[in-house]
Amino acid sequence: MNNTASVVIIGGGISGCSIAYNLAKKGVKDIVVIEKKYLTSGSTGRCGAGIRMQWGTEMNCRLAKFSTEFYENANDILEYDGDIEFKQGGYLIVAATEKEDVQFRKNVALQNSLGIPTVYLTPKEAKEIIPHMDETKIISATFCQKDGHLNPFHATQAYADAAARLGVKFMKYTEVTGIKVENNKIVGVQTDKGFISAPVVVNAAGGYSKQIGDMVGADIPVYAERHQILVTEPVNPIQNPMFMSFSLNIYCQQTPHGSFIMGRGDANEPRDLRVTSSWHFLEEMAKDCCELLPLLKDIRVVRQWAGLYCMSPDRQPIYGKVDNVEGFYLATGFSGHGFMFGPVTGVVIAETILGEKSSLPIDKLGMERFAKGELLFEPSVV
Amino acid sequence: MLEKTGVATEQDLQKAIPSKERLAKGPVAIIECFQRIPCNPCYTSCKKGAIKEFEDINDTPEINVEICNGCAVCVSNCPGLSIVVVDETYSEQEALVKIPYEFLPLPEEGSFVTGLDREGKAVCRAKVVKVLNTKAMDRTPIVSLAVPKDLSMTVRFMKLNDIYSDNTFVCRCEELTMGELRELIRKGFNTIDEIKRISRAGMGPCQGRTCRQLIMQELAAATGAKMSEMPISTFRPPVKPIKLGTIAGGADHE
Amino acid sequence: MITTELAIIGGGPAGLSAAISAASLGAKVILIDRSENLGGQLIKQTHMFFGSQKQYASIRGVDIAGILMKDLEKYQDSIEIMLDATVISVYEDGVIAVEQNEKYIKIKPQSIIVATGASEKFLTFPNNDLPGIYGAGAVQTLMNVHGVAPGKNVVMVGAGNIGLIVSYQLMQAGINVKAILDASPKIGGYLVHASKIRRMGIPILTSHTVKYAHGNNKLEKVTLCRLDEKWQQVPGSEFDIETDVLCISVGLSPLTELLWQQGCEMKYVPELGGHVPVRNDNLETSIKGIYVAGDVAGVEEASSAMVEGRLAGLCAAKALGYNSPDLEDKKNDCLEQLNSLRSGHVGEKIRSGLSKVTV
Amino acid sequence: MRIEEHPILSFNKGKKVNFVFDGKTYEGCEGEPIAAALHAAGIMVLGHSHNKQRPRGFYCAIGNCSSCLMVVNGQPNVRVCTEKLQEGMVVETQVGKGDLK
Repeated sequence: MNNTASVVIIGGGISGCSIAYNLAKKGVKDIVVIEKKYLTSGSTGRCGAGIRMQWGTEMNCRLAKFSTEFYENANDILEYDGDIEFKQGGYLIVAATEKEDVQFRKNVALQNSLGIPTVYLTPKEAKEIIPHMDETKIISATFCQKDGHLNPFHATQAYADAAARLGVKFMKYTEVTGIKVENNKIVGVQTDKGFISAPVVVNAAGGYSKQIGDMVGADIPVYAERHQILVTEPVNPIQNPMFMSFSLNIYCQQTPHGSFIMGRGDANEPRDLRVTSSWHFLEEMAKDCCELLPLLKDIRVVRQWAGLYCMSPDRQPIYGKVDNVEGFYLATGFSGHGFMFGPVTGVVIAETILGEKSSLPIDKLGMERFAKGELLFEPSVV
Repeated sequence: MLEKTGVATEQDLQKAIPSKERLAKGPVAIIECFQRIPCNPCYTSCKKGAIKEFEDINDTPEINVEICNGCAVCVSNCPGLSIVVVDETYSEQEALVKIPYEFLPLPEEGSFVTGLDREGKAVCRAKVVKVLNTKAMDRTPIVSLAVPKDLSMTVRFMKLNDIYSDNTFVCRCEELTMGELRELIRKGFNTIDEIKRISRAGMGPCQGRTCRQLIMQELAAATGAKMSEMPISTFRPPVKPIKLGTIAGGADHE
Repeated sequence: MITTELAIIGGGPAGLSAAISAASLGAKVILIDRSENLGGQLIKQTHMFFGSQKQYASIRGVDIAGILMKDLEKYQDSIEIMLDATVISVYEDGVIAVEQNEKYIKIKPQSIIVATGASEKFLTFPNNDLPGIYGAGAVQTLMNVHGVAPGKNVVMVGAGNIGLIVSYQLMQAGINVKAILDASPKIGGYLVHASKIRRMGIPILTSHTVKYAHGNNKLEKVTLCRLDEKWQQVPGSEFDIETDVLCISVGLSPLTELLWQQGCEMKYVPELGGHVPVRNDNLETSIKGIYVAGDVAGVEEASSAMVEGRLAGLCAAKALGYNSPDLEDKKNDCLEQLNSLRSGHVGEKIRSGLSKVTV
Repeated sequence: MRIEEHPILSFNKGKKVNFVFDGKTYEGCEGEPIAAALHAAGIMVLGHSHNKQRPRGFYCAIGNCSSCLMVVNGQPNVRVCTEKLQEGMVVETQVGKGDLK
């Protein structure tokens, strides 16, 4: 193993691999990515892997637009010999309450002003897009054709392969056991396979980023929350866009492979590191799905699983430095959107580490916002 | 021996195969032409001047491998089809062998074929990386095959049907073949979880019942890991596919 | 949600025996099986069993199933039987989710005996997915349960007991067995079974394997070849046999999904067929209240599965608070029977495997 | 082909019923798996794999392996090795991954 590195990235998910790639592309040598298990074994490999530009704040719209445009060309940019399976079938986000409807009208205006081609739809128009939905359950909907879905394993692998070609070393099945800090400066990372001295450490550990923060005494205001998903047997294509509702708490997408993936958030889920599955989720999901998308009652569930959301107080990412620990950088707190923010994360963390001016509007996403009480408000999250 | 069997002997080949050092530098032409016959297009076609001028039209070619950059122009010009280009820098585990292939149908880029040795014996599964068929090549297309590195000096031809393993199924549901599995292992996907995620093997409706053990056996054989110490993929509910409507109905009844 | 004291998953020889012995002590039992009748693999066995009288020696498997079912009837007040019912998961809170005839049912038991048996291993060779290439269990089900021939000619892969027995059963059903092959240099099954086969003129080709299967839409021909002492294919030794069925019987792996889901401690023990649960002498796993019996605990013969079932049933009932004056004697009798079934040369592998997972 | 005579077993089959497979009418026994009835009629190719369109028969016969998915009465992805035959059933070879209707 390498005993020294210029940058150690903790976490081999989409964020860690994207950061590694972007740093290496900017000419940084001796980058090491440490992953406790295998690439994507944490939240990335367990996520719904949808990506949308339909947000309620300008910042998130811009960041998501950047990610979408990147994923559109990722196979070529990253010279991947596989396929990240990006399918732009759109997101149909339905409003089931008056409040949502009002918000959605505002969202569409904002999105259109930023060049995002979202349209506002009546229930009847929405049904034309997903013919098997029960449109009587909704008030209106918004649709953006450019939103979509991709394969999280291949997307991450594409970043990792490209990074490896640029010299990045990946240490799989390696666990970080401690981080050495001297005079408020990062000195290196202790792992179960030995010590790596490095002046810069990036915490991209997803659900485990709180524990990594604790190793340097940085109290990151995040917690891990279990989220569950199920996947069905494949069938021939019948649903192009992602179907999503904030108030009904459901997202449901048919992947290019043909299987349906659906999941939901639940604030009552355990806030520990458990990734077990429950029958409660299976039942509630089945029930709601059969009501909203009745045709799916005849499709069979083949698997259910769970992953961790890394929740921040305002459900927005936390990017950048930590006061009092020089060389320690955060890419965490994604609150369920880490996968779609992957391309953004790589760029902005690489720029921050290299002291460059940020090319994306992330100035409000630093740790300091919590001390100042300047939380961000995003109306459109699950 | 060559005269008797038509197959070059090791002794013959010694003359044709460049040093390890040269091979490590990049693509190079390998000219397996050992008999004096009146023929010189290799020399005349080489724009680099890598092939020494023939004093006598019957000379066998002498190549200066330090000048040759493996451009492969000679490959489609050699009437005896005795030239291949080998690139051992293609990837960590694989070498590229560029062969002339004058048959139809041409293989498709990205497909797998069977790599044959000088006796036409199947020796490996090979991936068709590129098929070049320009006008200048005048109906002698060049097929670039990715083969295991240790077979770069063995594979000299191909046949289209992938008898090695394209139809040896490890995972019936997602149709992962043994060849694809070995390819993934070669690329460094060294645990069953990694293979499952990148290939979907084990994610099908049978829930890994047919493939799990086979993948683990192949991993053990390839990596030397012990089955007993190998991490195993997660066993997720439900054990048998069940309709959403059935689950929804059951919950209603209570 | 249905509640019960003991849920037994799997109604084969182990599960049936467990239900009978647990109910005999008074426990309330739900016995769940995914097929339409109880008996598991027993109902496909036309041959007479080995062992001793206590394990129904010299009675045919199919008839043993009948005997066990009769015993079960004695306890019909305490045993609820769910057929055509598949356990789709056991969740972390101990809730069992079951699908029965497109109905979704939840059961919350106090204890569980997992007796799910084993599934067949698969083999790799080109065209191994052609129609006509079947698992031995599938062939048995088709011909002995449903009375339908799998084809006209069969080549059997595997000369273990299952391969030998199924070959014999095929001949009984009027289907021609062309050859039995096995990669191992020695016949793995009982030699008496092998001799029975040989007497009918069927060759047993040890140190042979399948190299290739041929056929357009279904199996037409197989290419076999010889293996040397290092189990490597001998070049030039290939030969073809025309056949419409290739039956694969290369071993079983314990069906342990539900145990993994519960987080039971598992160990890879090749002698027992793969990953098996760590268990104590009472057949209780590392998770309290979860017991195992039969092939899921390690692939063996049906005789020992029945005894293990009986033992697990007794232990589970005892832990639920049931007792009888002769309970200890009954338990010891089971242990003695298991010891005797596993004694001797052929039990060596099993003994060695069990020593690695019994705590 | 059905086994008419057996030295050990006797088969108590259900009553004869008709079913349709890919447009042709066949006879089977009520309650037996659809795959058994098809085999009795000499039909071994039950489906085709999704990507490579390879013919597939059944392999495990007990609902484990997913090799025998067919369309039964309009419903896709039915495992015919365990699905019981009933009078008038319409069984079809499944094309691709099956259509939800």
